[in-house]
Amino acid sequence: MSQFDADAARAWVAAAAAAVKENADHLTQLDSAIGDADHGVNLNRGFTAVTAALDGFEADGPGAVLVKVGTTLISKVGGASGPLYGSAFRAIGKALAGPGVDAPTLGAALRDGLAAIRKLGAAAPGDKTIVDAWDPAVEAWDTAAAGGLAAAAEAAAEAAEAGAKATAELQARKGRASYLGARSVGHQDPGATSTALIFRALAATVS
Amino acid sequence: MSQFDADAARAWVAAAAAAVKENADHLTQLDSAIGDADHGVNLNRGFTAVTAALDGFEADGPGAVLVKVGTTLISKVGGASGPLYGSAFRAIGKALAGPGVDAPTLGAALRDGLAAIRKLGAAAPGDKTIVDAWDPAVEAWDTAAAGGLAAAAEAAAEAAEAGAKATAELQARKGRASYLGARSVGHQDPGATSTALIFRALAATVS
Amino acid sequence: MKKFINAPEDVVREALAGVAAAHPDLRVDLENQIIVRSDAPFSGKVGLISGGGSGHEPLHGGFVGRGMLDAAVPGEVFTSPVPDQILAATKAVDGGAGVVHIVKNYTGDVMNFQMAAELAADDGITVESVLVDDDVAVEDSTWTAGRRGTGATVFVEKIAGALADEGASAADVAAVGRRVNEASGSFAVALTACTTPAAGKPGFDLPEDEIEVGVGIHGEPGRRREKLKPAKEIAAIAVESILAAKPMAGGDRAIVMVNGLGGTPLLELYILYGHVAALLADAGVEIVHKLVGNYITSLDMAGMSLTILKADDELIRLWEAPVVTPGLRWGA
Amino acid sequence: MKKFINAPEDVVREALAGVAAAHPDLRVDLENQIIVRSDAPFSGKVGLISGGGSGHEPLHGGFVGRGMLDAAVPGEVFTSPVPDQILAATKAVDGGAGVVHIVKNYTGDVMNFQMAAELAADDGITVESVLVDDDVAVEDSTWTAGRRGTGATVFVEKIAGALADEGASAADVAAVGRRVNEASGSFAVALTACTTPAAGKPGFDLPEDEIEVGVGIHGEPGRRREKLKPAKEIAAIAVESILAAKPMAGGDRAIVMVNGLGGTPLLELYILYGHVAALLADAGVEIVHKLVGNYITSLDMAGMSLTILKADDELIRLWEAPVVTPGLRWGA
Ligand SMILES: Nc1ncnc2c1ncn2[C@@H]1O[C@H](COP(=O)(O)OP(=O)(O)O)[C@@H](O)[C@H]1O
Ligand SMILES: Nc1ncnc2c1ncn2[C@@H]1O[C@H](COP(=O)(O)OP(=O)(O)O)[C@@H](O)[C@H]1O
Ligand SMILES: [Mg+2]
Ligand SMILES: [Mg+2]
Ligand SMILES: [Mg+2]
Ligand SMILES: [Mg+2]
Repeated sequence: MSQFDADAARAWVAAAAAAVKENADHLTQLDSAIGDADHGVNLNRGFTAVTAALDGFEADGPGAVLVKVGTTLISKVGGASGPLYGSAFRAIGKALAGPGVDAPTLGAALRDGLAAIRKLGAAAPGDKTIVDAWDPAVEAWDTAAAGGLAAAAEAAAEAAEAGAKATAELQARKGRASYLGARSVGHQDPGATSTALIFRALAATVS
Repeated sequence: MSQFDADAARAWVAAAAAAVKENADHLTQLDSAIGDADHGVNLNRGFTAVTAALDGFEADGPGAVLVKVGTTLISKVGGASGPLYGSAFRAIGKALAGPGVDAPTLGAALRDGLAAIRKLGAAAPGDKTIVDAWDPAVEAWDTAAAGGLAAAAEAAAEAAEAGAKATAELQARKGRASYLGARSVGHQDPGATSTALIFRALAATVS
Repeated sequence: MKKFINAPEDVVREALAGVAAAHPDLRVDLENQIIVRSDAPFSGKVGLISGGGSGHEPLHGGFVGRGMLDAAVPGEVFTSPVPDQILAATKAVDGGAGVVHIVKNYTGDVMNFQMAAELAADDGITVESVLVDDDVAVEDSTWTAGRRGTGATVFVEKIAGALADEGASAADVAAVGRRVNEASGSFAVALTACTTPAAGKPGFDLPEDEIEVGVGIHGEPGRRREKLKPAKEIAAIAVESILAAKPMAGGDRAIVMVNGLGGTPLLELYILYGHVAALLADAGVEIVHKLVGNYITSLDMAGMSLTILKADDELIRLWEAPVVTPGLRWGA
Repeated sequence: MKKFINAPEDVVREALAGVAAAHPDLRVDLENQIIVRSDAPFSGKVGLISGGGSGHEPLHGGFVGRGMLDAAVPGEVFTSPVPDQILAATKAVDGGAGVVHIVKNYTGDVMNFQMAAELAADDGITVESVLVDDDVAVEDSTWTAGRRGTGATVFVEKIAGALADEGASAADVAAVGRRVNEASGSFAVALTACTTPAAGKPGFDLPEDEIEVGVGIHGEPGRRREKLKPAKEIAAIAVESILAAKPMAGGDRAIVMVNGLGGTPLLELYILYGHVAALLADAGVEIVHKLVGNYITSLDMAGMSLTILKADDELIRLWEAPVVTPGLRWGA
């Protein structure tokens, strides 16, 4: 795939929705350890609504699809992850003009998504949040972008997965897990884990 | 022992109090199965108060001691067993005139105790209550009374124990266990069990 | 067992000390273990008292105050109070017009209140007793100690309290109480057993997928067990059981209580109430008033009870009358 | 998991249907999932709304009514509501004098209310926000998302609601709300974890002899575990933690809430209240008002929270003002 178009965006979201559904219990269990046991339920509710919202939705390019995804997540998920993922998808979508984009352009859009997350949540890398998977993912994407969509997305997915895994060592400083102080160490962050799922879904879509 | 006097009455009550204390958990567990898990606690609270009430209490005969026991049980136990045992001891005490009584007289008094229980609680033999231990006990006492206090009390204790054991087969028709209907079958009645303890304490005292 | 207590034997006494600290409108007599309106007795007004084992809070202490009880007599946990306490409360609220005892139908309660009433009569106080036996889960009263007194107690205390406030005689206050009891039915379902402080472990073992149907409020097991069911079916079991014992017809009016047994969240009670309201609407019954919350509990038991009172104009008027107690308050 | 529910995903919607059936004074918008006073909006009166995840009942829906909230916005269980709901509630209560949002300090709540406030501003509605962050168990706010909003929310809703009723401006209503929050501290202790319908099992494992000290109301584990202790010591931990963070001096006056987290009997809350009252008396603090009961819960969690508000004449006057809601009612 050389261009990321509306169909690719739909395929990505469908793959992400399937991954979230399949891993919903796991995400909720992770959230149970250091949060309030709802992350999988939240995202699954959101992506189920997204799937319904995209059904029959007319879009002239990937941007419109992803803005719709973001808006739907914001109005269906709630909690911390709803506004964060919702704003991220809206920012990605807004950055994608035209019927299709190449790897560097999608990389820049994903970076806009990260910026939206950081602006809203004020989390820095190392705070044990979504940022700890998303930030290395966009870094890896940029480095690999010259190799095209498949290579960039694979690199990003691997980086997101590594980043998510590494959150286990961290002490949370943002979100609900932060209340645990040092007791949050040893548990992988649910939000970083769902971010890795979303990047893995993208890699599977554009491969 | 040929005469049951005030000291014997005190000794009986002390032995009963000790037996109740030692078996309090067991009685409560029995009550847990078919009632509300308080029979041991109730009687233990009552006999603890009785012990305190008799300390320094001047009595001219066993009657006064046992009336005091009954009054104290009524004002400290509550529940079904408080009024029943309290009235029984009051009736026994009231039937004992003078400084000491023989086996037939004590037997008649114990029968008055049974009458008080039956009048207040309206339970018949076979209803799975205190009556199912107390009734065979007084029957056995009367049969053995000619042999003296020790023989009568031993016979009564054995009959009370057998009666208590036999309540396991019965379906309760009075008290809290009656709500269980057929589900009360298979469990020994707590009140009949405590009655057996009280008669065993008497046998140990006069032997 | 995990509870916010110090020692099992001190639970009731210490809770009463807390009630005393929390409610200056109530006079707590720690020695006699009774809770009395601090402005009682009222000359010429019938004194209304109720009592029973502790562990059912806010019943009865939470219902002492204007328009409801003049005094409450809490026994030890799940153990009826003793005659001395009941007598002390009776004397404390007697304003010369007699005293009405509201007694739940349990062997222990009946005996102890009966003894107290006799002692009060010796002291020249007229006592009328209202026996509450609304629990339709107990079916054949010839083979049992009779139906248990449960949720209708709240209705009897409220409505009799309102009539007492209007200056009615002891006989009339008792009569309206009996009428409320007669017109009420209750049914309870437990998800878990409760743990008394003294026993230290649950009163019965209930497997993870079973419920106790027709449970009592003292941890007495119910009449049968069933598999866990959706809220909608549990509501239907309760409604149908009550209507079978206390039939209602289309056009009848009802006061309804969906009550939590202590460990059940309000969220679940509202789900149940929604189903109860729909079922009664289907039966053509109009719910004129309702309570949804914890009113008569069974310590920490997860469970619910439903009480339905078939009401008429007088009962509705008395229900609506002002009440100012820690547990129930409106109109003032 | 045993609960009176039908399906985990329907819990909030079905409970709202029950609320609608139970409280004709409230208008329940099932589509937007909001609870609004049926007589709102009031021209010229500030609209007061609050919301957050469900599972804390009676908070917030039980506090909608005269003298308290104009609307409540319940999210899914333990999940903050979404901006659309909050916006719908904001519009429903706007009487032209602006709307005040009472927001508990959790990342999700803050973000979603913030987004709704921006959307409302686009629609020309002025929104003031009061952030409640009273949970002193969260110590170093530079390393965390900051103190959580818990029990003080009830105080903020009551007192800001009373000032809104008096016709004050949105800025003044928000200011008094912030003042209440600033003057309040809360601390919670859990004996058991709660079970969300979606998770189906307890949020954390707590051994039979341990307690979770400084627990959150969403099943978030606390900051540390300790061995089970007598009620008296637990009360002391809570009082000392709060006074360390929000010092009070002899002669100060307080409004106090001993709150049950959902699975704890009232009997135990009164035992705790007795100890709290004694401890504050020792510190020379006068308790002028108090609540003992379930006001902000955590589903079926066995546990307690203590909230202490250092009150002045204005706050006490506003506390005493009439309130008519399902969960809190007096003076009318
Ligand atoms: N300020 C923040 N910035 C970025 N991510 C955050 C922030 N706060 C929380 N998160 C992420 O949100 C996840 C939790 O999401 P979720 O459980 O759906 O919401 P909630 O915490 O409201 O229950 C956390 O695991 C974390 O990765
Ligand atoms: N009507 C009755 N007549 C005789 N004994 C009774 C009657 N009702 C109950 N009992 C006895 O009382 C015992 C229970 O006593 P206890 O647990 O102390 O009181 P409660 O049932 O009030 O909790 C039963 O096991 C039974 O033996
Ligand atoms: Mg969460
Ligand atoms: Mg018992
Ligand atoms: Mg009992
Ligand atoms: Mg959440």
